[in-house]
Amino acid sequence: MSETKTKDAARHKGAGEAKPDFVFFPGCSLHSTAREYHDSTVQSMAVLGITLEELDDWNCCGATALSSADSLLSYALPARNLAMTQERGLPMAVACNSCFVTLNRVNALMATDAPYRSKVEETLKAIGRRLDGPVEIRHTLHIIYHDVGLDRIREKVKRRLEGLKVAPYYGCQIARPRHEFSDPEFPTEMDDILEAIGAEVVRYDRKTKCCGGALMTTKEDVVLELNEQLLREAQVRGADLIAVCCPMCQMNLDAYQGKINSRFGTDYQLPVVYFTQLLGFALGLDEKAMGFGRGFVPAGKHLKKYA
Amino acid sequence: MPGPKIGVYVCHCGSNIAGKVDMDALREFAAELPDVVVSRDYKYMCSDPGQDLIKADIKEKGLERVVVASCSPRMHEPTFKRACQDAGLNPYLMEMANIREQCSWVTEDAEAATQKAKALVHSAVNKARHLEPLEDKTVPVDPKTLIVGGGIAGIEAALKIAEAGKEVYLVEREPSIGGNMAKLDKTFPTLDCAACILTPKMVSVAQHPNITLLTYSEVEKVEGYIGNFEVTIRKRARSIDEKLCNGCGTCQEKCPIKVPNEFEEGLGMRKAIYTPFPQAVPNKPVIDRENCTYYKTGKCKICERVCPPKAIRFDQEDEIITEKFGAIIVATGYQLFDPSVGPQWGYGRYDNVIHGLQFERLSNASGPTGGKILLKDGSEPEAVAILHCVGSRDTNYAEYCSRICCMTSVKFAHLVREKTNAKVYDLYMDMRTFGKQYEEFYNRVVAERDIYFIRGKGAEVMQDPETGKLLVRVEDTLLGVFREIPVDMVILNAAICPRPDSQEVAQKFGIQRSADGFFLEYHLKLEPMKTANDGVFIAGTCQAPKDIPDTVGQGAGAAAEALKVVFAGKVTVTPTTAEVSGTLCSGCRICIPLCPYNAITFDEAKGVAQVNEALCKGCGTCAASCPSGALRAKHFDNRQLYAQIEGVCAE
Amino acid sequence: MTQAGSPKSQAAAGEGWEPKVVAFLCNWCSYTGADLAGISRLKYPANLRIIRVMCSGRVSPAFVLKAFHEGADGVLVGGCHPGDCHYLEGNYKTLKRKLVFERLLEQFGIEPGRFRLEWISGGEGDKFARVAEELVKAVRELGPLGSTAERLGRADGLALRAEGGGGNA
Amino acid sequence: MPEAKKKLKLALYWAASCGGCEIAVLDIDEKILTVAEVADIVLWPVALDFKYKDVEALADQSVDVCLFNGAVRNSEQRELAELLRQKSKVLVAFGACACFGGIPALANQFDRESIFRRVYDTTPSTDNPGRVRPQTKLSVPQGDLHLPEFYNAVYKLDDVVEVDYYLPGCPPPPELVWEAITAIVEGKLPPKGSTLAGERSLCHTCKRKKEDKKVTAFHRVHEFVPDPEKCLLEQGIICSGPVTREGCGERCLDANMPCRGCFGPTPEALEHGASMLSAAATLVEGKEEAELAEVLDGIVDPLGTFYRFTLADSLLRIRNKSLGLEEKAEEGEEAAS
Amino acid sequence: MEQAEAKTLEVIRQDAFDPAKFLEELDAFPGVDKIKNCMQCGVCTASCPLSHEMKETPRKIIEMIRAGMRDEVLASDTMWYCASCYACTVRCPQGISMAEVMYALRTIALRTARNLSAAFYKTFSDTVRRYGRMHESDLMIRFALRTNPLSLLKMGPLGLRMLAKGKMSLSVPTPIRGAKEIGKLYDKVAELEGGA
Repeated sequence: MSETKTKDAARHKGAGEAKPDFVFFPGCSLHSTAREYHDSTVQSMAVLGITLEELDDWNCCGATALSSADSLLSYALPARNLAMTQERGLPMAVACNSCFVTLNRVNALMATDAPYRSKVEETLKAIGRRLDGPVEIRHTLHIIYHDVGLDRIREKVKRRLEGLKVAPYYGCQIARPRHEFSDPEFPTEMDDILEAIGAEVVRYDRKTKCCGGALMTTKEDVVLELNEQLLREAQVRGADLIAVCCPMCQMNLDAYQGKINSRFGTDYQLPVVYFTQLLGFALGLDEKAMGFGRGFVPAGKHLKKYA
Repeated sequence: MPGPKIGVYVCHCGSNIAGKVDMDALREFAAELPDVVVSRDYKYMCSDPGQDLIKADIKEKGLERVVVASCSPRMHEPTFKRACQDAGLNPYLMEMANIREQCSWVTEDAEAATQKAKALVHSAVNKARHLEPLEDKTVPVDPKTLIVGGGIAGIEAALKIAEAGKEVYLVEREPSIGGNMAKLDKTFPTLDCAACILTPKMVSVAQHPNITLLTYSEVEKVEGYIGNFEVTIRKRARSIDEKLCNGCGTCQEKCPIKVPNEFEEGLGMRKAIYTPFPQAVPNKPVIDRENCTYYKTGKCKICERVCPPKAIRFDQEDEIITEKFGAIIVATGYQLFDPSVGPQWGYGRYDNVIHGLQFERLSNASGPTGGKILLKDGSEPEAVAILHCVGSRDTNYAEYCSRICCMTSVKFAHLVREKTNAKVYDLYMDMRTFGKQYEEFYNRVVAERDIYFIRGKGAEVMQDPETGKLLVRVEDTLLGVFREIPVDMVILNAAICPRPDSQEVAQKFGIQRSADGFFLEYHLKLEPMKTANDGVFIAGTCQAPKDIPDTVGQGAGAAAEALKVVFAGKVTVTPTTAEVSGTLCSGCRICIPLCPYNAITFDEAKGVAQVNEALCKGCGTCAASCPSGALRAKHFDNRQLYAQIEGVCAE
Repeated sequence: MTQAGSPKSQAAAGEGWEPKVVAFLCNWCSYTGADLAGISRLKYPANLRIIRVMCSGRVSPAFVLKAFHEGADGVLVGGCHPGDCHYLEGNYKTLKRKLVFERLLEQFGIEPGRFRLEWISGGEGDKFARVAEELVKAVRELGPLGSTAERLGRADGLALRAEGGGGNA
Repeated sequence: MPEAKKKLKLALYWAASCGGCEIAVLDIDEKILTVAEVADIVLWPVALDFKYKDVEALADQSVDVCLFNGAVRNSEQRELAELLRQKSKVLVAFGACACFGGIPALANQFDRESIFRRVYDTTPSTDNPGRVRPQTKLSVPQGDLHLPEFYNAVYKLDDVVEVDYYLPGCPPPPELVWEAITAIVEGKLPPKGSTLAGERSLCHTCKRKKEDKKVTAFHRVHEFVPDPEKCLLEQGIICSGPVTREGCGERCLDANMPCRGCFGPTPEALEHGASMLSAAATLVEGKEEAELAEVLDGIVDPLGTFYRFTLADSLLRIRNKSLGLEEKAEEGEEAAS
Repeated sequence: MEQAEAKTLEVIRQDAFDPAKFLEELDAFPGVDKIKNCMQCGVCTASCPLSHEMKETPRKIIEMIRAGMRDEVLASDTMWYCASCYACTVRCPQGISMAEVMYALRTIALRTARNLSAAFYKTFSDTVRRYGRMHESDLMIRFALRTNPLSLLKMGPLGLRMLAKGKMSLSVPTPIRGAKEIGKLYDKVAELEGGA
């Protein structure tokens, strides 16, 4: 319980041992569809002095899909990752909103003494693991904002992205249902980070409106509508591109942009990149390494002038 | 040796206690306890026949102690004390067992409840055995009353007391009295304008010989107790000589500094020297030293130059007033919930999302738009949405119902229609028209053209990025359909909240707050004006959200409470104080710094501590720290409490 | 004082055991809060029995020991929130005593869960009910403590003739 | 003292105590001879060789006065207490141990098992491979050998027999001893059950200057040399004077040492330890819990400090957990360490 | 008209439903509570990005739950539209976690449901059991095979572009080392659920 509180990443340092700051839980997407998110996150955080150590032999958190399929399993599966993190004795860093919400869901249960909790603990016992109390789980966006801080970022910026108009899109599962971000509906952390690297953040009222997530598979038609609205506001507000912090959002807005254009007779050409890609790029990391090429809508033309 | 004769009286309280606790078992149990000579049960012990049972036994059976097992002593202790006294038994020889609030009402299982009741009765009987007679003492009462807060509640209370011929001090923090009501436009359900009914009262406050009005002032310290409060008041420097100033207003015209006017809820401006509004009482300006150029740079002094009677006093200093009062009425009012706390409502993000008081100012003839309902760009709205329960009835913000918003919304709907041609959408959860003529008023307005009542809580206000229109999202719950309503103006009827400094104020006056942060009345139903601090009363919205009629009523009620104190001329103070045994005290002096009332002093001659019973409030803290047991808390002494502990543990 | 091996101590050992919790509540805040719990018809275990004092500052640590001595399994002391004390600072005195007293209890082998100091205002009926619920639950899990006589009976089977300490009052 | 008068029969017994009380009797110096003149000593194990059977042989009530020092720690001491009660007209609890358990009663923080583990197993100096423990009975060819039963708790004398008078102190000061003896000899005794000392607390006779009772930090005696003129409490040293019976002659205070409470609580004190604890804790100024805790942590070992002589006279008497069965072992350990 | 009446009659015939039982069933899920406190304000509906698609709005579902209309609730499409964005949850004036309610309803429904969504969630679960992790390509292919193999063709173009971008791979995924543990976890859960 107690070890889940302190927010100072530097605490592990100085104590002599070169212990990493966080156990990093990438989640399935960051190993497949969102590799660029993975790389840009790890690399830019390294530049900012935060070392992540990937959780060994982690398993899928189950996402919201499992929560819908089997309640107990949807707690037990992520619980294994938390148990292993607790064994490692470090706080956990997560970049994927969906994993973030799912893992935190277990944390919430572990903070109570609900009978259901013991049920989950029993399943862990079956695989010879235990989890006592919640684990500190931090979203990488939160870490970069609070533990690194805007000043440190400003110092380290090599390429100020002056004049780049960015719509900050947080998605839903990062600031909800919990409240550690500045606001569950209008968080500002990403805005501030983007401004710190020189970008111009456009007003974006839909910053936490839902992209439909996994429903793209089962309810494509309506989910395309949602994404059209998201793209429209970004367009109207004059954004060059959309910055995101969730693989699901990125996939829906980017990979399906073509489909949206043909469905609604629009012609959006809005690159959808991870905020860490912009951050890393601004910190002077190689454009290639940041994987801008992996997006369906090319972002290159907006970045040329800074390279 | 045999103990004193004890009588035990078990009350059914109708079915309130008897419904859960086995009366016969309890009565018989009590009868078996040592020294108990009579044990009875009765339907209502507090009724006359009930009390007569006790009186008769005292007289006929020569009872020396009485134990009543019934409701909380906070309810009927005085009743039964009186009964004993009437029958010639010292009232402090009566002890109560609280088997209602703390037993029958809080216990599911009847058997457990009976068992607990036995323990409580045993405890009370044990204590009673060791009780000793005590005599009440009386002290004189200062005839003045202090009223804190010059809103309608405070004004009403002040006038009532003054008219009863007693002296009143009315202290108001702002430059003028009037409070929130002074900001309102029309008032439901009769639609007469707030100023028309309030201003006359404000004026008579200023003129009444029995009322000392201290505006721009704050209470700093409250000491003493009922009948004898000693209060320190800071009268902030107005920077003008009130006797000379004739309120001509020239200074305000000429002052070059403009700042947002708090009274206009940020919609209008005022000068650095100002009266908050035209009908202000007193109608004398103050200089806002934060913003005045002279105080910032040492230059300007325009007001001084233009003032005909030369009333400006830049060097004026705060005045500290200390006065004695017999009673205090706290009527510090409410603070509107800040809707920007919930960004989903768009307040603070979109120009034309405003809250209730702002609308009142817009609609008020003396307001910033001269009573026109206009958008920020000066144009007239084509559609207006009114949201109920913004912050109210919402466990994320304020769980309680603010009571007035339903009627205010209905009033707003009417006013918008009266002054514009806009369509009105009123989004409500429940329409609560609880007051006299409220339902009738609602029925009138609901029939008006282009007013649409939609049952559903306004969840969110968005803006159409293209048209710039405000989109209000709501479910029409009666149809079960989601609606997105395009409007130009949104009025958020925000919750009535405790003032941000209510904690501090509560501590200052020794009163408590309920979980919602409002001041706590002594009894929710039967003592709505009294507080835990004897002689301090509360009135108006500082106690709970209220409409004007209820506020006025409670103001008058508080006045009656205060008058009760000052007319009585004397108050009885509890004899349950601490005392020092001269033969046991060894003069270690540990107790002396413990007393917050400095009631304990050291008698150098005798070498022992002594208690000044006039100052002692009987908290007993000193007794708990006296190592040798020389300090005794009367009515709660070690022997009595040990006996109680043995009693509760025995069952 | 009950002799060792009395029916009481058997009950304590046996199945039918119900925890006894004594609550010392200050008249102005926590006692009022307890009344409010009643007025609001909140339910909490009947195991908790209330003794009214004017101020939590009146509660000598010896009262708490006396309760345990008499066979209480848990003790609650309720006072006004810091700053809200009807007698200005009685509750701070209680806090000071508690800070040393809880260590003494520890040395007497009384588990921390058996003694609780809580600030409960007159408006917090729900909090009072919750605290009562929690405390009784905790004590139930800790099991019976037994009066001093019972515990000494268990120790050496001696039936004592004289009261300890408390004899004074 | 009149010769004619038949000599008093006097018994002195030494139970669970250090023996200081025996010395205290000798401390009345030459007066001891006067005692010899007026009294025949029928039992005094420390000085003269008697056998229990000699005492058993005495007729009931034939001993005029029995000065019983020491607490009751084992079955033998209990038997003797009962025997002497039976034989004596007047039984005096002599010294803090007999009156309140005294120092030996501090062992009530541990039960028999943990004490034995400590004494017979875990102390560094112990060499006891066979883990031999005292047995109450041992059969050898010559017959059965018996040892008294070691109790789980230490008891004050009046826990096991009725006591007529209490003469507190560790040890009782010679003046009081002599006063007591003369009172007995002259038959000028106060009502039974009285304590042969003052009624007020020690502060009454303490000559130190008492001013403002406020403490900002607590100190232990070895940390600094306190001002001999000022109240020790006001200097942050825990002194049990305010709760302890007067009559000792303030030997400790004169030696610039605080009162430890060997005279036991005043008649109206609720509890020797808890009452002093309550007083001491409230001497601290301040309202911030953290700060208060810091200052009050300066009171180390509250039980040992406030109940040094009176644990067997306290409400709780004996550590609860040490009576729990299974946790015994580690309780003993933890407490011993 | 008649019909309407007949229908209402049916609805108000209390013996047709057992509200308490249904509420108990839901209470067993962690995070599902306070349903009885719902004020029917509709904030959930109005905060939901997809409520306009639903036959019954979330608010109405709560009321149906309270009426004990178990079959009707489980037959509704409401919960299948929930994208778990928690907008309703953070705004609910009574602190009801609508998202958790939706999870619970889906879980109950899945025990019997035979629809596209059901198939997806089942497939997902299987994939995770097999590899310990999720693999879009594998998931998509199995999902398609389970539901409508032709849809594979529809997915074709996007799928190919994903391959091209390296966002998808056809290589047979390798299970994590702890795959056995995952299996055990599934079994234990099955056991406990069965027990429950």
